[in-house]
Amino acid sequence: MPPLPIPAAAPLSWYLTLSAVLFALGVAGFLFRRNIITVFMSIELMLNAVNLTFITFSYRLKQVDGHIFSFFVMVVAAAEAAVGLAIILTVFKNRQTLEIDELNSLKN
Amino acid sequence: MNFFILAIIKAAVVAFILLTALAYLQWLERKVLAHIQLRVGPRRVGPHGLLQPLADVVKLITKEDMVPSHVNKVFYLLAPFIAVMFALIPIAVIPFGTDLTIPAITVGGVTIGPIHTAMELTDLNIGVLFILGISGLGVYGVALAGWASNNKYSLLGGLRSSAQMISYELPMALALATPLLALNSLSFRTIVNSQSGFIWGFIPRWTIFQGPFPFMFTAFLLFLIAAFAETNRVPFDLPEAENELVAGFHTEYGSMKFAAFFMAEYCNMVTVSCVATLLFLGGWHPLFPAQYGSNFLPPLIFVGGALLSFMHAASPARPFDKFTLPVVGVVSLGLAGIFLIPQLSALLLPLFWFCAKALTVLFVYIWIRGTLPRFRYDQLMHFAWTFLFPAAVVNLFLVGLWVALT
Amino acid sequence: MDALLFMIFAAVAVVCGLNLVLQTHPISSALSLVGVMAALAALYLLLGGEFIAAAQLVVYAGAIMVLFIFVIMLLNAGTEHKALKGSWAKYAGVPLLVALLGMVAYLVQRMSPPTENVVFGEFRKGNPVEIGHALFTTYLLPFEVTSVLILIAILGAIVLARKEIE
Amino acid sequence: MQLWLIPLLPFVGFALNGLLGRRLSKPVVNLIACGSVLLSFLWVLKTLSGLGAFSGGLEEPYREHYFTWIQSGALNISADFAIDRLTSVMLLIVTGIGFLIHVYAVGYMAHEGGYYRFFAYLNLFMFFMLILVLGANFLLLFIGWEGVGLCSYLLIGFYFLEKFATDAANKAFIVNRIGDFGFSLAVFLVVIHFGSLDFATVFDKVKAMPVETSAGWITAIALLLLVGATGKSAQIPLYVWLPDAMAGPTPVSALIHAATMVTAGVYMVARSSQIFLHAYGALTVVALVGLATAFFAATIGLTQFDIKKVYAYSTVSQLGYMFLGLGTGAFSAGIFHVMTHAFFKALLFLGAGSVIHACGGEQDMRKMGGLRKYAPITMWTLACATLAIAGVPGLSGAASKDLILESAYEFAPWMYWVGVFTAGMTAFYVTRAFCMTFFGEYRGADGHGSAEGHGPAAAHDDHGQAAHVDDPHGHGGHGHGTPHESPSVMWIPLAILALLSLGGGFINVPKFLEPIFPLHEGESAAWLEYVASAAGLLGIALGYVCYVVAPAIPASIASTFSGPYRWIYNKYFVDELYDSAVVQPTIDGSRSLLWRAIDAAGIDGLVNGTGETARGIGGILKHLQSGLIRSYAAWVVVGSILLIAYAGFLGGAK
Repeated sequence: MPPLPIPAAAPLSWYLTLSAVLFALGVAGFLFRRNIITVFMSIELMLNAVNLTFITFSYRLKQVDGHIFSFFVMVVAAAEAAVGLAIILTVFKNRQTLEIDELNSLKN
Repeated sequence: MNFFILAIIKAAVVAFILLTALAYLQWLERKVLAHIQLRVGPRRVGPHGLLQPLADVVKLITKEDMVPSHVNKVFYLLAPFIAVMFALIPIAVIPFGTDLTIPAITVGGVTIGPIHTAMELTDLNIGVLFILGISGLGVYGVALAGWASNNKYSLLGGLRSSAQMISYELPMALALATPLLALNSLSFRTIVNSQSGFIWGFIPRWTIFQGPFPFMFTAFLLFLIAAFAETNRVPFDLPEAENELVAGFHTEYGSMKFAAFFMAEYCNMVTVSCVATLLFLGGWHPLFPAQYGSNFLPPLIFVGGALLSFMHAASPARPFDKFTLPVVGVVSLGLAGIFLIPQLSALLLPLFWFCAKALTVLFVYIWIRGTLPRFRYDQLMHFAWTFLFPAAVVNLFLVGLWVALT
Repeated sequence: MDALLFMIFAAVAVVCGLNLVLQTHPISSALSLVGVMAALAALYLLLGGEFIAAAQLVVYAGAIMVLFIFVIMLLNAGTEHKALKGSWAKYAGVPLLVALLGMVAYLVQRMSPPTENVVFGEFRKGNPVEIGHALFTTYLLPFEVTSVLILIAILGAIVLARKEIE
Repeated sequence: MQLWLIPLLPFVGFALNGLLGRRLSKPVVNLIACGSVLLSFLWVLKTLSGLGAFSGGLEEPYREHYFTWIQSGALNISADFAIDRLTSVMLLIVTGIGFLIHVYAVGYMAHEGGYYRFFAYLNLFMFFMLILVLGANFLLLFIGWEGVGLCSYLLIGFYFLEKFATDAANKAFIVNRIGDFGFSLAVFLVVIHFGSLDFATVFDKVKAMPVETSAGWITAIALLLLVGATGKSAQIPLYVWLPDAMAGPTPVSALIHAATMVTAGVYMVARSSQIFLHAYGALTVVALVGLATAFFAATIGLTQFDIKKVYAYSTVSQLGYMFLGLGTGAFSAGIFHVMTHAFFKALLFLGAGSVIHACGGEQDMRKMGGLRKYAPITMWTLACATLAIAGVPGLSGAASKDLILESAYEFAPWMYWVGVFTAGMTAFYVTRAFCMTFFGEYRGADGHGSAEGHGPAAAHDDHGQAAHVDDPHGHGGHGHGTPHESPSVMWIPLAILALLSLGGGFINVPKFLEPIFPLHEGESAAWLEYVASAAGLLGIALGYVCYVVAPAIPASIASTFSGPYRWIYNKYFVDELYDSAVVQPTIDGSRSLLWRAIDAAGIDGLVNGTGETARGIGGILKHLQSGLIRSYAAWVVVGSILLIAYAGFLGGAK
C-alpha cells in the first residue's frame, strides 16, 4: 500500500487552530442564532473548544492537569445545562417564546 | 498492513456471527416464550422453525419501504442507523476468549501467518468506559425516532425512553463501577484474567463470589436490572409498550427500519450479557477446576445431546423428526469430537464457557419477559431514583470501604 | 497515520460546527453538536486523554446533549424564522470573528513551532489511574466543591422547572 | 483557667435575650439574664480559689494568651486576659453586685415594657465591664471602656420615648466622648513611647524610668488618662452627666452609675498606678480633682429634693473620695473604697428604687415621708446604708474613708480637713434624705401611684417600649393608693447588701492588695479617725434634728442664705455655664461654618458634582447596554481581539 501523502503526525498547532476555529464557530452561533436553545448550545461548543485547548496543552506540557481542568469544565457545563434548561423551560412557560430578541423586557 | 487485513477479517467474522446470533436469538426467544406459555412456537418454516429467522429477514427486506409523509425525513431515516450503529460498536471491545494462534500456512507459495491475535476486535484499556459512553449515545436513536416520526405516541415513547435510559444509566454505571473497584482495571482482558483461579480449590474466583459476599452479588443484580431498563426490555419496555403507546417510538417504522430497531435491541441484549459475563461471571473461566474434568464437560454435553436426539428420533411418537434429529445428533457428536482435539480445545473451551454464560444471561432475559408484567411509568422512574440509585450508591460505598480497608 | 486521523476528525468537527451554526432547526444543531463532541472525543484519544474522551462521551454526548434534545422535544421548538430586526452585531460579527480567528491562528503558528508533533501514545498520563490520583489528591477540594455545585444545580433545576403549586 | 468564660457567659445571655427575648416569656428571660451572671460569678469564685487568691496566692498576675490580635510592624497587640489581685477584687464586685442587682431588677422591672431589652443591655454591660477588668492591655481596657459607655447610653435612654431620658443619654455619651478622647490620646502616647500596650511591659518600662518631678511625657500620659477617668468616673469638670443619668431605671443607676462603671476610672488609674507614681504632678492633680469633686458634689447634694439626684451627687462625691485616695498615693484605700462604696451605694440606690416603687413612681422626697410603717424592710436596709456611708465607726464606709483621709493627711493636712468636712456634709444629706423619706407623715397624694403609674403600666405591660409615654419618672408602678413594701425578690438583695455594707469594712482589701500596692507605713495618728467619725456622727445628728425634730430649720436657713442656696440648689449653674460656654458656640459654629460653608457648599457640591459627572458619562455609555445579548457578546469579541492583539503583537507573549 503506497504511503499517504501527508505528514506522519499532526503538529500541535493544528489542534490549537482547530480549537480556535470551533470557538469562533461557537461565537458565531451565539451572535447569529436567535433560538435561545441554539445559543446555549453554541456556548457549549465554545466550552468544548476550550477543553480541546486544555487537553492539547496538557499534552505539550506532559502534565495531567489540563485533563483535570477540562473535567471540571465538563462538570460545570453539566450543572449549567441543568439550570439553564430549567430556566429556558420556565421562560417558555411564561413567555411562550424562545426568541432571544423577544426576551428584551429588561431593555427600557 | 497485516494489522488492517487481520482487523477486517476479525470484524467480518464477528459481524457475521453476531448478526446470525441475533436472528437466532429471536427464534430462541419465541421458542422459549412459547414453551413458557405452553405453546410450541414457530415450527412451520424448517424443522422446529429453525429457518424462521431467515423467513423473517426475507419478509422484512421485501416489504415496501415506505416513509410517511408527515415525518421529518432526515431524522426519520437517520434514527434507525444511529440505533444500530451504537448497538453494534460496543461489541468491538468485548473479548470472547483467550489468544488465538494460527501457525504459518503456505498455500501455493503465499505464506499466511503465523498469526497471533486476541479473540476480540480490539483490547481497549478503557473498554468498560468505552462501552458506557457508547451505550449512552444509544439513546439518540430512540429519542430521534420518536421525535422525527412526528406522532404523539411516538413522541411520548421517545421522551419516555430517553428519560428512562438517562435515569437508568446512573445505577448501571455505579453497579459496573463496583467490580472495577475490586478488580482495579478497566480493560476487559485484565479483568477476566484477574478472575481466574479458584477459592479453596473449587469456588471459582469470579467477581460475584469475590469480596464480602453479598455486595458483588447485589451489584450484579443491580446491573442486571438497570441493564434491562437500558435495553428497553420487559418489565421496562415502556418506550415500545404496544398496548398503550402503539409500539412507542417505532410506530411509524416499517420493513427494514423496523428490523433495525429490533436488531439494535437484541444486539444491546447481547452486549449487556457479554459485559455481565466478563465483569461478574468470570468471562471464559470454567465453572469448576480442570482437575475435576471441566475440560470434558462440553464434549459430554454434546454427546448427551446427540444421544438424546437419537433417542427421540427413534421414538415413533415424533414422525417429523426422523431426519432432522439424527442430523442434529451427528453434528453434536462432531462438535464433541472437535472439543476433544487438544490443539483446538485450548481455543474452544474458553469460547464454550463464555458463550454458555452469555446464553444463560440471555435466557434470563427471555425468562423474565415470559414472567413479569410491565411497570407503570411513574413506578418506573420512582423505582429508578428512589430505590435503584441509592442502593447502587450504598453498595458502591460499602465495597469501596471494603477495598480501602483491605 | 495520526495526521490522517486528525484530519478526518477535525473535518468532522468543523463541518458539524458549521452545521450547528447554519442549521435553522434546534434538533439539527443539537445533533451536529453531538457530532462535534464525538469527533473531539476521538481527538482526545489521539492526544492521550483516554479518560477524558470517555467522559466526553458519557457526560457531554450521553447526558447533557440528551437533556438538550429532551427539552427541544418537550418545547417542540420549531425552526426559527428570519430575524425581524437585525442588530449591528450581526453585521459586525463576521469580520470581527474573521479577525479574531486570523490573529489566533497566526499567533499559534508563531508560538508553537510546526516541528513539535502530536504522536499518539507519547502522552501516557491521561489514563484513569493518573486522573483519579490527581483528582483525589491535588484537586480534592475543587472536586468536592464541584459535587456541592452539582447538588445546588440539581436543586435549582428542580425548583425552577417544577409545576407551580397553588 | 478559662478566663474567657467569665465575660462570655453574660454575652451569651445578652445574645439569647437580645435575639429571642421578644418571644421568650418573662421567667425565661429572668433565668437567662440572672443565671448567666450567677454562673459567671461562680466561675469567678472557682477561678480565684483555683488560683489561690483566697489563700494568699496570686501574688503574681495570672495571664492567658488567646490570639494575636493586631500585628503591625513592631506593635504587637494580643488578646490576653490577665488576673491579679486588683482584678479579682473588681471581678468579685462586678459579678457579685451585678448578680444581686439583676435579681433586684427582676422585681423592679416586673411591670416595664421592653423587659427583655433591659436585661439584654444589662448582660451586655456585664460583658463589657468584665472585658474592661480582665483585659491585659490598654486596648482591651479601652474596648470595655467604650462598651460600658455604650451600655450606659442605652440604659439611660431606656425610656427612649421620653425627651429627658434621651437628652440625658446623649449628654452622658457626649461628655464621656470627651473623656474617651483624652484616654485614647493617652493610649496613643503609650504606643508611641513604649511601643506596646501590654500592661506588664509598659509598666516595667515605666518602672525603669526616673520619677518625673517636672512635666514630661509620663505626666502627659497620666493627665490624659486622668481626663478619661474624669469622664467615666464623673469628676470635675466632666461630672455633669452622672446626675442626669438618673433618668435610667433605678437598677441601672445602682449597677452602672454607682457600683461598677463609674468606678472604672478609679480602676484604670489604680491599674496604671506605676505611671501615676512616676508623674508626681499628675498625682497631685488627681488628688485635687478628687477633693474638689467630693466637696462640691456634697454641697449640691445638700439641697436636692429628688432622692435619686441626692444619691447621684453623693456618688460623685464618693468617687471624689476615691480619687483623693488614689491621688494621695493610697491606691489600695481607693480600691477598698470602691468596694465598700459599691456595697452601700448600690444598697442606697436599690433602697431608693424600692422607695420609689413603694410610692408608685414618685421620686420627689417632698412627696414622700412616713414610709417606715409601710416599708420597714426597706427602711432598715436603707438605714444600714445610710450609717455606712455616713462613716459610723465600724461600718464599711468608715473603714475605707478613714484610710483615704489618713493618706490625705500625710499628703497635705488641709486636704484632710476638707475631706472631713465633706464627710460631715455627706452624713448630713444622706440622713436628710433618709429622714425625709421615712419619718414624718406620708405627703404623697393617695391613688397617686395608680393615677400615674397603673393605667399606662397595665396598658403597656408587655408590649415593648410604649410603656412610658405618660410616666415621666419612668416607673410604671403597679397601682396602689398607699405605699407598700416591695416584693421579696427586691428586698432579699437589699438585705444581703445591707449585711455587706455593715460588715464589708472587715474585709481587709489593702492587705489583700499589698503585692500590688505596698502599704505605706507611717502609723497614722488615732485622732484622725476619731475626728472623721465625729464629723460623720455630727452630720447624722444635724440631719435628724433638722428634718425630724425641727423641720422648720432648713427652710429658714434656705431663706436667710437665699442667694448661696439658690446658687447651690441650681448646681452652681454648671450646666448653664457649659451650655453657654461650650455647647452654644459649638452649635453656632457648626451651623454657620461647618454646615453652610463646608458641608453645603463644599462637600455637597463635590458629591453632586460627582453625581453629575457620572450621569454624564453614563449618558454616553448607556448606548452600550442595548439589552441585546448578542451585542454584548460582540463587545466581548472586540475586547478579546484587543487583548490578543496586545498580548500577541505588542509583545505580551514572547
